[in-house]
Amino acid sequence: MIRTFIEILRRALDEELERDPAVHLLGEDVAEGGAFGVTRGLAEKYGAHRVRNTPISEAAITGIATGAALCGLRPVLEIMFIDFATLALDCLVNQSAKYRYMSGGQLAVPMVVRTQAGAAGGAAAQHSQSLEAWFIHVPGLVVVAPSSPVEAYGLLKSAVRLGDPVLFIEHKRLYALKEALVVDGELPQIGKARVARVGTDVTLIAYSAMVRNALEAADELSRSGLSVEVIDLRTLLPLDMTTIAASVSKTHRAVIAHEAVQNGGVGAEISARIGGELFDELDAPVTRVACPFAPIPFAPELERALLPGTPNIVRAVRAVAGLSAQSGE
Amino acid sequence: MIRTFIEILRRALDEELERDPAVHLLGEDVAEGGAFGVTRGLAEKYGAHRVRNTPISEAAITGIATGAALCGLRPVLEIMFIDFATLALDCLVNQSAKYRYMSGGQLAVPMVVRTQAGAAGGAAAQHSQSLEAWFIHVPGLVVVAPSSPVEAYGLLKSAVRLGDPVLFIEHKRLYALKEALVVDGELPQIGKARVARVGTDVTLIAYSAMVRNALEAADELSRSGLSVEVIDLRTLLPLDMTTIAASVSKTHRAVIAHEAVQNGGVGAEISARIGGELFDELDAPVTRVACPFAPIPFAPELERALLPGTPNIVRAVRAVAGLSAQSGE
Amino acid sequence: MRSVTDPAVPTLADCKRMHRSLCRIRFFEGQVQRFAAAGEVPGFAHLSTGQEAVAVGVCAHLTRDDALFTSHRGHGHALAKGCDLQATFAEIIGRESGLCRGRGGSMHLADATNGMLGATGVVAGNLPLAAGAAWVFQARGEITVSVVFFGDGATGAGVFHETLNLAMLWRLPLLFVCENNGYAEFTSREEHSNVKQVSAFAVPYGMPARTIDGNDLLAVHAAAGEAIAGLRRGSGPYLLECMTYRMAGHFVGDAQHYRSKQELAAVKEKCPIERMRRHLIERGVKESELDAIGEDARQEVLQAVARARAAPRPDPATVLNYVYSATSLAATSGVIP
Amino acid sequence: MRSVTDPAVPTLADCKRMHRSLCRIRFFEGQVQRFAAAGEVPGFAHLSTGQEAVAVGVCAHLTRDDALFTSHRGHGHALAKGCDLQATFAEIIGRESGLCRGRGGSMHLADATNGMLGATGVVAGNLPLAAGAAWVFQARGEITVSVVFFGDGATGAGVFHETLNLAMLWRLPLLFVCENNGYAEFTSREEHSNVKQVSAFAVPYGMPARTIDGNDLLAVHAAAGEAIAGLRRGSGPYLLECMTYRMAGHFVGDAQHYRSKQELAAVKEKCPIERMRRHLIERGVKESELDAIGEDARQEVLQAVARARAAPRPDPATVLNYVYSATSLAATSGVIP
Ligand SMILES: Cc1ncc(C[n+]2csc(CCOP(=O)(O)OP(=O)(O)O)c2C)c(N)n1
Ligand SMILES: Cc1ncc(C[n+]2csc(CCOP(=O)(O)OP(=O)(O)O)c2C)c(N)n1
Ligand SMILES: [Mg+2]
Ligand SMILES: [Mg+2]
Repeated sequence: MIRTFIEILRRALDEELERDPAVHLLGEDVAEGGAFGVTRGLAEKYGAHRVRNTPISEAAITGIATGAALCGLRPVLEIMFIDFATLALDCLVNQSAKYRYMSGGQLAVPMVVRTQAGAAGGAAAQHSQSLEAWFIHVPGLVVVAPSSPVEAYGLLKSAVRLGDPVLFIEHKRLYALKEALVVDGELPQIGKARVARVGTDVTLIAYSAMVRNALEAADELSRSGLSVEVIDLRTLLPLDMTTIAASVSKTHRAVIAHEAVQNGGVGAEISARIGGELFDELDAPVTRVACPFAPIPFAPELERALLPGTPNIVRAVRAVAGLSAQSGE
Repeated sequence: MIRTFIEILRRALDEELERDPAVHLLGEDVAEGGAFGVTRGLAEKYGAHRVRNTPISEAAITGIATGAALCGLRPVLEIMFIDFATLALDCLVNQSAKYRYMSGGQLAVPMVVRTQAGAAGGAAAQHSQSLEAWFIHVPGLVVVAPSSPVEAYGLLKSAVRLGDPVLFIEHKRLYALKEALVVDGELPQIGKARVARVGTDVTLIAYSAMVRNALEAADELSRSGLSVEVIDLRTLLPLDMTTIAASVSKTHRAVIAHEAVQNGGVGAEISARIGGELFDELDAPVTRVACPFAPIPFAPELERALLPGTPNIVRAVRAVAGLSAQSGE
Repeated sequence: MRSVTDPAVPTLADCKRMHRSLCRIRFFEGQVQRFAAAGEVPGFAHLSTGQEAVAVGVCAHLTRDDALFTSHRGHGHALAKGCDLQATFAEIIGRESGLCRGRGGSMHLADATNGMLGATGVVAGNLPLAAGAAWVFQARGEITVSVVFFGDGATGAGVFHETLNLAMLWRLPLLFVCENNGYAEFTSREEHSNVKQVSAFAVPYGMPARTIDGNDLLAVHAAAGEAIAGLRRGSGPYLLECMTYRMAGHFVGDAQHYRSKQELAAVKEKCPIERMRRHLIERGVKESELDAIGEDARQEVLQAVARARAAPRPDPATVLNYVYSATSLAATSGVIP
Repeated sequence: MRSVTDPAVPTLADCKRMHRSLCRIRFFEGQVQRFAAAGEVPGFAHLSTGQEAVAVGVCAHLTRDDALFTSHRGHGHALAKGCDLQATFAEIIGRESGLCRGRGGSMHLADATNGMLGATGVVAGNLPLAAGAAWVFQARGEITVSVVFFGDGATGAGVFHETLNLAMLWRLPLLFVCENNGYAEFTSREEHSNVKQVSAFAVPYGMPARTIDGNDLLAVHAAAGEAIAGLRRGSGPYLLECMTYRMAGHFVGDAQHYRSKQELAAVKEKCPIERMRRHLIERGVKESELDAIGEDARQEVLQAVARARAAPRPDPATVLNYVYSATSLAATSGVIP
């Protein structure tokens, strides 16, 4: 049946709690459902002991999840906004990500850090960031960014079962989104991208909420006769270059779209990989569609002006395909 | 006269403390000279009040420096290892970097965060990282990474006089390095790169300690008749694309070298910019020389095996120039 | 150093003025709630309804030179510190005439000219910044002080404790004002900590601290006056815990499932405005005069809100302004990065 | 739940055994110092010389099932918890036979099979991890406990306070052991905090805490025994502050300008080994027997060190091992990223 992104996340967590007694949830207000209601009802079902409220102590709760993972639990920690992952970073980067390596393979940290990111509706500078690029720069971490409710369902369950610390990024713009969930038992493999739309002229790479804009843009561009292949990365670390290479070798043109600021963003890495590994395949410069270099402003018209959207993608793809900026000429 | 990197940093700080009473130093053990002796003697000269020891409270001291900067001080904060900047990140990213923007231009945070980075001598996973890439992804910050004692002198003084929060990254491998300091009064402009060696065949871009390896490589390659232009970026944010573009338009080949892990590193952004803006100029793929994707191991032979060095650069440049990997054939 | 005079007991006139500020904040938050519900307030709006006495009682002792930092729940603090009604409301609805030209919003109110140095959306995030401001005043030998407002939930954050330690170690002129409203979002104090009174956290540091009834304006005024006079005399930091109650939800739209009917019913007795009203009547002030004061404040708010709503929206073309200083931009011909 | 027996007063045999462990650690650190000076120890080596009694007195009450976490100054803790001498020294000089195959080094000792769950180079970094381990034991209804060693400087870090709050709120079986040696690097306790006794930080939380003479092995043994028995009974966390003294520099090579001649001269009286020796002699043990115990421990250390130094170095070709689990690598045919 039709479910929102939030409901489908809840179902995935519910099923994992049911499946494996080692799975525990913790975070601020999670027993009350969390700030966005994702965990609503789970404390009642599994006990306040397995769905545990915490104080506002991002550093300590990340450490607690890490220590618990070392001892055999499978903690799923909620960091309410990725903006506050800054407070969890010491533990995530210096401890969680490095434990396996520093211990010479003796110890592992199988945990998931669910967090919520992106700009929408005037959440402003400290509640709207897209900081995933920091985490793909950290050996030992896995970074997942689902693009839809159905994607989130499988990816979250796979993340909970993985043996490494996973940052699972949920975009606030997707939370209210509804989809029909058909469970076929097959869980997606972390590290594999998905071709969301097959095309031949330009490869359009996106992740998280931007995949929807990419598909919108592809639709619109098809009307000007342009066949765009859309890749939903799903996992940002590890990056699935195999899928990207297969597509770019076919289209010889690539555009990368994300909401994070362009400078030092995930798009930079992907562009560098394509430019470095597929140089002879390229008929046009790899182009990035991303946020200009500024904090997210509060006023709606400023937020709108800053954030990249479908029109930016359409323009970029047309340029890469050698068409004039205006469509339908 | 000849001075070490540490002595020259001390002199720059001494002169700035002398010049402007608003300049204050703070950090762990700074009154004792700090872990590396950079600030030795300054507390005796300017008082424990202007060169202030702090507890091990990276979050609070970064906030204190930020609040002090808001009220007219020019704080120079020392974060002993960039690995611990993780603990300062919330304030740096959510407050210091955004204050000017969030206040609509009313308030500014003119401060310098001096920190020490890089791998050397078995400092291991938590004391060896190169995390500059995180900071170039944050609008509002300025990131400086000097490549030599003389460079550090001018860049640090310029940083102290700037109106924005600056992350000033000192590589531990450079600390003992000696150079003659000739003060001509002209301070370098933050945001301008430097052509460290003129060449015609390949553009080799580096920063911090890696500039020395780049120059070494250029020397060696000149013996195989290859003329390499070496660019010392000096400032990673803002990035001086003008200097890069001028060079690449001449050489049509670019290699970027840094110590940080390649994935999501600063080299990704530079490669993406070159590939995007100078596509038609390129005769070869932009190549990155960087650290493979692992934490820094403790054992010397593992550390050596992991870290990129002059031979890696030589190989990369030769490949980009279309020469066989082995030199002197 | 200017000599510091002890805070005078408020005269009847002072009390009426302060009562008026309470009403002003209450009506202001009412308007925020109203227009938030109507979709005119972007983002998250956290109301200070029910906590007005803390803002008014503390700020009564501050000049515009004194620094004030606050949290996500800072509308009342900004108004009490002297921020313009129109500019504050305009900021909250994202207009160019707003305190921060519409760039900051409800959680990032700042007004440099009034010593309102900023609100933050990061719980406990402003505590060390307030210490930094206090450090500057101390370094300059000024009698100016720094004040930071924060909630009880902020005591779970490590930086609160780091700042207590530094403030005491450096003897900073910093007033910590905790508005203990018993909740952090939807979670009650008991689930956040074993420590009932926030003032207890000051004890290990030997920092003077008090817990008072934060809904009693006169109690807040007296305690804050004494604490701030001490700060101005250089006696070091002080932690003032004000027990209060958030009469509205955590943010506009919070369904408050976590609160029982009885609890919500009991709200009215707690109301600091009702209590101040009773106090003034006991001192012989006529109901009618109080109604007039309230009505006058209401009109002032309504007019400011009307002006704010009529104010121009920011020009999208200016979205990249205010990111860097001119000096930083110089080298790059204005293009960063 | 197994029943918990009260810790017995150590017999003379126990005391001799513990005296031997003190000597073992002292000689071990001596070897680290020696080979560090000779350039055979990469990185920073922080010695626990002078602080041995805390490690031995606390770990005497732990089984290998109990979890132990420590700091950058953890050699003694690792040995007291049962880590192999050769493997520990081999780790510190970066050999493949080291506890962590030479990947971790002095600041990152870990030995899963002995419940030594890790040291960290981040001050206070391991406190919440220890709480996480305690949470697991509690969740499983085990009588196992978690112990974390940290220095007095760690109390400046916010996460220490966050962890105190959580440990008490959740009543975790967690023993906080602070080795208060009066210094954080080159800066004395007075310059770090206004709070003299670290145990004072436990008070607001209502957490039981004690400050004891950490150089008196029997005092440590008694206090730790009582605290740990309480933890096993489910009475919640405990903070034990052990006053001690770092007889060596902060790290090997520290010139210690910050310490006066007199202070350094006074070190010998503080020495926990001298004191234990005096105690045993008072109890009638012969000097010669104690010398023999010391010599025996010394030989054991020397042989282990010799084996470690003869052990093979890690193969550079394996440098990318142990970064990810097999499942994470599966999708990417072993190439990450
Ligand atoms: C570091 C951080 N973590 C989490 C949040 C989400 N959050 C916003 S307000 C709040 C509760 C704050 O409670 P309290 O400090 O008591 O202030 P109150 O809302 O009661 O005024 C939380 C958890 C945040 N803003 N910052
Ligand atoms: C977060 C962090 N900040 C700074 C440092 C650098 N540092 C290493 S040890 C040390 C002093 C620690 O003092 P204490 O906790 O008392 O332990 P001790 O060395 O006295 O055993 C410092 C500041 C660090 N390792 N981690
Ligand atoms: Mg509260
Ligand atoms: Mg110490």
